[in-house]
Amino acid sequence: QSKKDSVVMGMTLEPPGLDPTNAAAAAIAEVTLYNIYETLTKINEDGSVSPLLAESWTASPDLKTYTFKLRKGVKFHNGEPFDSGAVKFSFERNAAATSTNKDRSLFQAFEKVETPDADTVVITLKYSEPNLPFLLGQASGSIVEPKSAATNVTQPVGTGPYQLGAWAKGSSITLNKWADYRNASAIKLSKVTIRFISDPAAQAAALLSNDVDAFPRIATRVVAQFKSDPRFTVLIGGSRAKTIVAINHRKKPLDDVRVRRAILAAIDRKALIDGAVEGFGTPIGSFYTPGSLGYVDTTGVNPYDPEKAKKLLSEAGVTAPLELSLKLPPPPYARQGGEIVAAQLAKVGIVAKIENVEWAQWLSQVFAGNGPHNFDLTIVSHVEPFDLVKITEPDYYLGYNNEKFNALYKQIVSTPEEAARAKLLGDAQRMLATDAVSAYLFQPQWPTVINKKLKGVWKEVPQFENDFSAWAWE
Amino acid sequence: MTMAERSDMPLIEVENLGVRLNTSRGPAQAVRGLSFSLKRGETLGLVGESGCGKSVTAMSLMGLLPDSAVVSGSIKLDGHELAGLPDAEYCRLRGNRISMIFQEPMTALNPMHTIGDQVAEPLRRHKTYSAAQARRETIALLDRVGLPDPARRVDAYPHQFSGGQRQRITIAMALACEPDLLIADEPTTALDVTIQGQILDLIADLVEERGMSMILISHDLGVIAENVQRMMVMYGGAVVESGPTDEVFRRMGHPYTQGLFRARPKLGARKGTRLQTISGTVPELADLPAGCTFSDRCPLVIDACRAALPPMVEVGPRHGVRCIRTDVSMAERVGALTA
Amino acid sequence: MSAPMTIDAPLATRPLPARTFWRRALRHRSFVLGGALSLLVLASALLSLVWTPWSPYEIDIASKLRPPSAAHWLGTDSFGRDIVSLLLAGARSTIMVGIIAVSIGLTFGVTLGLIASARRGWTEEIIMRFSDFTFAFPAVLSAIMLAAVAGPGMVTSIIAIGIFQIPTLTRLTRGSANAIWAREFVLAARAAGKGRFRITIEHVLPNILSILIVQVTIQFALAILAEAALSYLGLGTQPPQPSWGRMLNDAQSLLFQSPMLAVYPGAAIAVAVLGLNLLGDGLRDLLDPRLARER
Amino acid sequence: MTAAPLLDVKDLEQRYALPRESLFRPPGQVRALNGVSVQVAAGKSLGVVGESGSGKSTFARLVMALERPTSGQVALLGRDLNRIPADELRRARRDFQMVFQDPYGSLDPRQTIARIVAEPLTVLEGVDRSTFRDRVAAALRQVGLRDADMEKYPHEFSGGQRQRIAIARALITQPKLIVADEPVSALDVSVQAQVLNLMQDLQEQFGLSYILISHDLAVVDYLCDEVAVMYLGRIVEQGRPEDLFEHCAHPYTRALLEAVPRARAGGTRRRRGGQAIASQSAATAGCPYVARCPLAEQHCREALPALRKVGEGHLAACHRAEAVMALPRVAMEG
Amino acid sequence: MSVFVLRRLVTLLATLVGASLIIFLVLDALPGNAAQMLMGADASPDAVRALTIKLGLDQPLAVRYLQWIKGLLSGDLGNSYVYGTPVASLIGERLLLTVPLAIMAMAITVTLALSAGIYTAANHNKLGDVGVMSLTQIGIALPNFWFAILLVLLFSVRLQWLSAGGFAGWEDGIWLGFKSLLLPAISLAVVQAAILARVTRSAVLEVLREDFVRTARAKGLGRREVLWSHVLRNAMIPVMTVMGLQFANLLAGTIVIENVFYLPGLGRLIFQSIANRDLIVVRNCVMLLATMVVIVNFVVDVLYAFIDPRIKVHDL
Ligand SMILES: Nc1ncnc2c1ncn2[C@@H]1O[C@H](COP(=O)(O)OP(=O)(O)OP(=O)(O)O)[C@@H](O)[C@H]1O
Ligand SMILES: Nc1ncnc2c1ncn2[C@@H]1O[C@H](COP(=O)(O)OP(=O)(O)OP(=O)(O)O)[C@@H](O)[C@H]1O
Ligand SMILES: [Mg+2]
Ligand SMILES: [Mg+2]
Repeated sequence: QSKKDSVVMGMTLEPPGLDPTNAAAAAIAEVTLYNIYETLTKINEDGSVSPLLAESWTASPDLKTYTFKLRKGVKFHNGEPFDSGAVKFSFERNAAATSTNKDRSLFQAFEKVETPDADTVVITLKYSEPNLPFLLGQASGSIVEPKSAATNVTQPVGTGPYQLGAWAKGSSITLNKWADYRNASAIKLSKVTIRFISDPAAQAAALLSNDVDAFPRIATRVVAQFKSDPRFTVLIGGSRAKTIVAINHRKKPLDDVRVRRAILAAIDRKALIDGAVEGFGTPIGSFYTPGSLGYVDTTGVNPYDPEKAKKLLSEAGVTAPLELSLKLPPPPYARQGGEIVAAQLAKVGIVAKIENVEWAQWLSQVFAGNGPHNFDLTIVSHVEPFDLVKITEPDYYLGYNNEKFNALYKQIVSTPEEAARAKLLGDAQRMLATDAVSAYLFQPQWPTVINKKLKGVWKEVPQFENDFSAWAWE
Repeated sequence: MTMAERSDMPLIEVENLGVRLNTSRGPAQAVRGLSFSLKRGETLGLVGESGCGKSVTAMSLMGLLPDSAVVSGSIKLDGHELAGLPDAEYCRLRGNRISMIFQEPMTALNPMHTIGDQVAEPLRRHKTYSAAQARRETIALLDRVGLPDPARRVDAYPHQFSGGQRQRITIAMALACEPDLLIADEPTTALDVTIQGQILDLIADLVEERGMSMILISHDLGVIAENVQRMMVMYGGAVVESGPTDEVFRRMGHPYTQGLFRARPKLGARKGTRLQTISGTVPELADLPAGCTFSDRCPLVIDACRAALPPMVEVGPRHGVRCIRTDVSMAERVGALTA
Repeated sequence: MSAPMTIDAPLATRPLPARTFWRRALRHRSFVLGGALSLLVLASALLSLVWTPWSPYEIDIASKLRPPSAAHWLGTDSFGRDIVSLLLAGARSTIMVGIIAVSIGLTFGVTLGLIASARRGWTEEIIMRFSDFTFAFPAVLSAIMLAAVAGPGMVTSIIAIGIFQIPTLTRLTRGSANAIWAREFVLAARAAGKGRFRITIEHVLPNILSILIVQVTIQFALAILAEAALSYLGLGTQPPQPSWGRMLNDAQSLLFQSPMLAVYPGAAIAVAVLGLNLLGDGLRDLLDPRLARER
Repeated sequence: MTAAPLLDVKDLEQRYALPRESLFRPPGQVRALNGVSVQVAAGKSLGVVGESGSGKSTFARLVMALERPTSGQVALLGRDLNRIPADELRRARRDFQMVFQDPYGSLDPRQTIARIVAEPLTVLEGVDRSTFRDRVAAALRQVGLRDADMEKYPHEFSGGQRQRIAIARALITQPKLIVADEPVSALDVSVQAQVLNLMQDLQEQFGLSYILISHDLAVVDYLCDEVAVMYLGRIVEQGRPEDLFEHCAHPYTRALLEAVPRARAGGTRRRRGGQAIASQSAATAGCPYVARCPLAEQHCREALPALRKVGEGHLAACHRAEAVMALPRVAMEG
Repeated sequence: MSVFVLRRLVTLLATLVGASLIIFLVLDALPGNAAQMLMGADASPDAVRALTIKLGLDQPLAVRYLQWIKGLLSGDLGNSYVYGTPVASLIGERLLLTVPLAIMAMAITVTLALSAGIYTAANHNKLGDVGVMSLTQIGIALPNFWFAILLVLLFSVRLQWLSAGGFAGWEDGIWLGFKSLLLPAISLAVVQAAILARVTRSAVLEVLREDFVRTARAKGLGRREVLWSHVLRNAMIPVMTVMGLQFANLLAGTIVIENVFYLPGLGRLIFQSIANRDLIVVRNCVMLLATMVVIVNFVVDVLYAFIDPRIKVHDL
């Protein structure tokens, strides 16, 4: 029997197009990042940053200027050479007024992008950014080729080891190994097929019937049975995501910290994690995940205590029952978690009326920066790493707008030394926890189920990505 | 068996036929104690009001009663017992040796098949004709029953024909295999008099030509009078009078036969005359009166009538009447005729 | 014996048609079985209003996915809720969706069908094309669109299912009403001077009623299944209100782990639909004039 | 002759369009009635006989104002039924009612007898409930049914009784004219006799007029003062029954008479030649009966015969009426 | 051309125009828009605005409607907001699955239903009749998505004969595509077949009561021959009506089964496109569905005329 060199991977959602620089969907990154497109840096399994298209880099002491040395002899799929011009083009394209890049604000913070020679890029920022190498390892920083950039949505051209083979819309995407890849011999799989399966039972069935060899971020509901099945390996990885019950500070009486604390005290995180994600989560007490720089455990700030919750409510002068809306977007963590949250809140006299909404509705009604922010409570998982900055934005959906916190955040980003920054980050976490800005629930763990014989699949997933270059059959 | 012997032997012999049906009101005796025999070339008429069991009798001869029906007595065709014959064997007889023309020409034909196919069906089945042969024969048959331009119209569908034409088509179908016995169940009830005349002509011609035996069912005394040699009058499932047609019309013995005869409006009976009616209504099969089935409506009824079903009384040559008061009724009959 | 009695007896002592109907009905096997099953569902729904063994709303994660026991006769679901209680309370939404959706379908479908057959011509043509068009929106599709506008929920799904019922009932009504319009007693009514409206109300409608009743039981069953399908897509009844469709949806993802979880609501739906179908079959037989000709 | 007739029908024509098969050709037509004129005097009855499809029922529907004629007029007591406004027509309906052929089909199976019989009343006037019942009861009694029957349903009655109910419905408004389209052809001989007797009694009692449609000559003969024979949408012969049946002047009438089977001893059958049925849609120049007529001449093929007087109150539309009348009488029964 | 066909065409067009208006307005009422969806949660408002303008979503309602209709008439359905590819090809790909799936499901439905219906009618009130009819009762009562998962459990997980879902496409051979549609087709068909079997049975029983059946028997045909040669065709009219409705339903209403088997069908395209607010796709899909259903109904009416010689197309 010849050695298998192809893999079928399952994915919950289909990407809407294949250009990660102009649309936000995580599914785009899951298909393209490090496979079709490459970035200057690569974020590794453990969250560390290593060279990719950039061989090395240096930062100025104020963390405002970064100089990247590019890898030589790299070509795009269409034969065009990769050089500093492509990098400059990509970054400026992302910053343009018409850009729809999800991290446009980051690229707009670039004061200038200089290309002293073909393999050197110098980036000067408007403010100091300690995490720039990490941030440029995200899919939004993918380097594209100027001539083909416009058609990347359907005919992606990058420098990665794989090329788009076929895309049967609604069904599957096939990636074929690119023979001219600079390190082609190290790439084991010549073909990767990605199938889109959203129904949890169908996900399990596809694995069980050997239709699919690997399923990253599979629905937590179906994982249990694979743990005991010798044909499969179950990998449980952490994430940088934070699942929270967001509270709208703009609504009365939610502007009262006692009411928010009461909400937090009413929620039993442990039960919720068990019920909503089958235990695949680590409790968090603030908007920050374990394993990140300066993490402190704040879960004890607002512990589960229904009696206290009732007391807090009456202190705040709220007459029970307090009726609140709870808007739930489609993912299971929200829908199932919402049911549990509602039941737990009910016990302390808060009636949370569940309203299931689509993402489109959620975005426009709850989240949109200029939107009506029409909600009391909602459950959502924030997957962006390092997104404390959002809380400082004045029209962020939470409506927290605390000057003290904003000042603290300014201080954090302008502190180059890690230790000092870590301490300040700890303060920020504590401030968010004490103010009960949101009901912080858990950091989700992302289970991946793979065929036992498949090796090289990452356990930890710091961001949405599947690095096929490391995958191989035993 | 020589030819002479055969023609002397009755073709069909029915002995004490009884049919029990499952109606919505419980089991009912639809036919009781019916006996007759018919030689080749003989014709027999069956008269009676609607619901008296004429069609059920015909169906029992054809073996086409519903599964739930219970048949007693015997039916012999050429000496072979038909009652209880397996369906497969009966199928070989139906349409071949016994065939039937049905009451309703409008519904007796399958609306989805061409008339040619329908007429050819018995030929292809019983005579195993080829398609071409059957078609030729079908055209000839349709021509024979007087359907205009049969060669062109064999491929037409029933709805493209008038009622009279449809009835001819069913006749062609029944005659296709030159049966020994033809049962015509009210072949003209649905038609107007001019077409009725044509159809009856046609049947009579065929009976004469081919020496078939025929049972003609009708509730029109006029039709019976003109078309059959012998007749039986049925009431409530039983034969109440039977005999040669002329004899019966000359001397009607049963009060029911007389009533039927008197009740019909006669051409030339001018305005102002009253029709004589039979009082009461036709009883439901499921609750027929005890004794004589006509006793409830009979003007001559006496207690003895209700005691038991009266026996057949011979009142003339081969003329029987199932009535114990023929003395009175037949005396009265004289008066009735002159009225 | 009974003949003289019926002549002079006051009208009231004559057995009413209704009573003879019930007498025959009670002897009809599938009617009785269907009726019993339907009553069972109805009784569960009513019972759940006053009593369920456990609260169908209370979540107890610690005791989730328990096998059947003395405390929880059929075990617990993934949130630790008692299955029996959920089944009882779920009957309520199921019946509600069924009744309201079918009522919507009946009201519009029958009205349109009657108008089409009373007016014929272009009116009929337009109504029938309109009904074709409506038919292009299966309940699921209209529910998705409606949910996107008005948010998902019981009301949305009821309306979507109701709309989907309209064309079927329109077609059926028009077809059978046309047959009634061809009957001689309608001509008699016209000769008596009645207009189309009166004929429709007084003659056509009563005569197609039995056909409609039978169809309604079928439509009811379809509505229950549609509600289940919508719940599967998350568009049906919303939490915390229990419904069989939601239970099924919930169980679907745990099918490999706790298969029985999907069996209970599946069986409940089957029982309800089965009951209604048998009831419909029975009604058809009972209302068939060929079988009902009993004096 | 002098008094205005109860019913006056003039030049009634009715055409039905066949379904259109082509956009560019005019749709085909069925000429169901081709200019029928007839008068019925109060208290007198008209019988209409004819072959199936000759337009008898169409004639009945037009007289009942259930359809609008293509041309011609129907006047009842001097009022043209097709000109008067709808509500006046509705009120006028009390004067003319209809009895249908099918005693099973013409009664709504889901209504009680009381409702069925009261039907013409409910439309006509705001009668209150008690007089309502009284009138229904009276009508039922007139046709020989009992008050107790009011709450029953049609299926509880026999065919003859049902036809009585239908007659009661027609009688309840005390009409002057009853149009009966084959009222007895679906009934058994004995029941038929009961119904015919009843109709005759009612006529004597109330001075009704009937338009009686039938294909049974004997029935018409029994009940009517005058008979019209229709053939392909035309009246081909009209007159008193005794004149018509004893000295028929149209070959079609004669064919009808000859075809009637005689119920008597020694009845032998008379052979008739095969006859084609003429088309209704093609308008031919000559006599429509010419194809079936044993006496047809060249003239018959060329000119349409008009209805003309052949005797006292006896009209016929035949060029050779005299020749037909000269033929030997058709033997009558009894 | 027959007047009937013309009249049908005119009303058909009018229906579609009305339909297009309703569809457009309903979809426009959906909250949220494609730009927002594409940009995701963390996008900046002006980036979203930029995309809105790029997609032309800022134009007034009437202009967009007319643009759409103009596009429809000229055969240009525009590009999907989400995929960026032409809507026509997007829908075309889905039809390659949806139409064969509908046909397969219908074929299975008809085979099962007719055999069961005829068998039970021929054995009316016998044991076989009662047995098969009980089965159909259960068949009607099964939620089809639930049944689908059971099929997957058996045939894909346990026996591993067929894949658990997905669509293999037709390029790698008809057989592969066929195989991948087998389970979905069966799960769609079983419930429908149960309904159709009942319709068939009662239609056949109805026809068996007709006079011409007796005529055929009187010609010497056995019960079975009568059933096949005389009864069936007559029973087809009511059966066809239901079949037409079911087929229309298969074109439009298989979203749930497509979900269970992760098939790229039209239903799921609509479902996803609504979620993504890719309204240009939704509009055109729904329009196509409406057209197809109206056409299926028309075809059924014409088929009546083929089956029943009494019906001519012009008097439908
Ligand atoms: N299949 C059946 N099941 C139950 N009862 C039946 C069946 N067929 C006939 N009958 C009943 O048997 C009786 C005799 O019916 P039959 O058809 O023989 O009457 P008929 O003399 O032919 O009347 P008609 O002149 O109306 O044809 C009727 O009361 C009828 O209702
Ligand atoms: N609504 C209609 N549309 C088209 N043709 C019609 C219509 N009504 C009647 N006809 C045709 O008009 C002719 C006369 O029909 P009518 O019913 O008046 O005949 P009839 O003398 O009553 O026949 P029957 O004795 O069979 O009842 C027939 O050829 C019939 O087909
Ligand atoms: Mg009969
Ligand atoms: Mg008529």
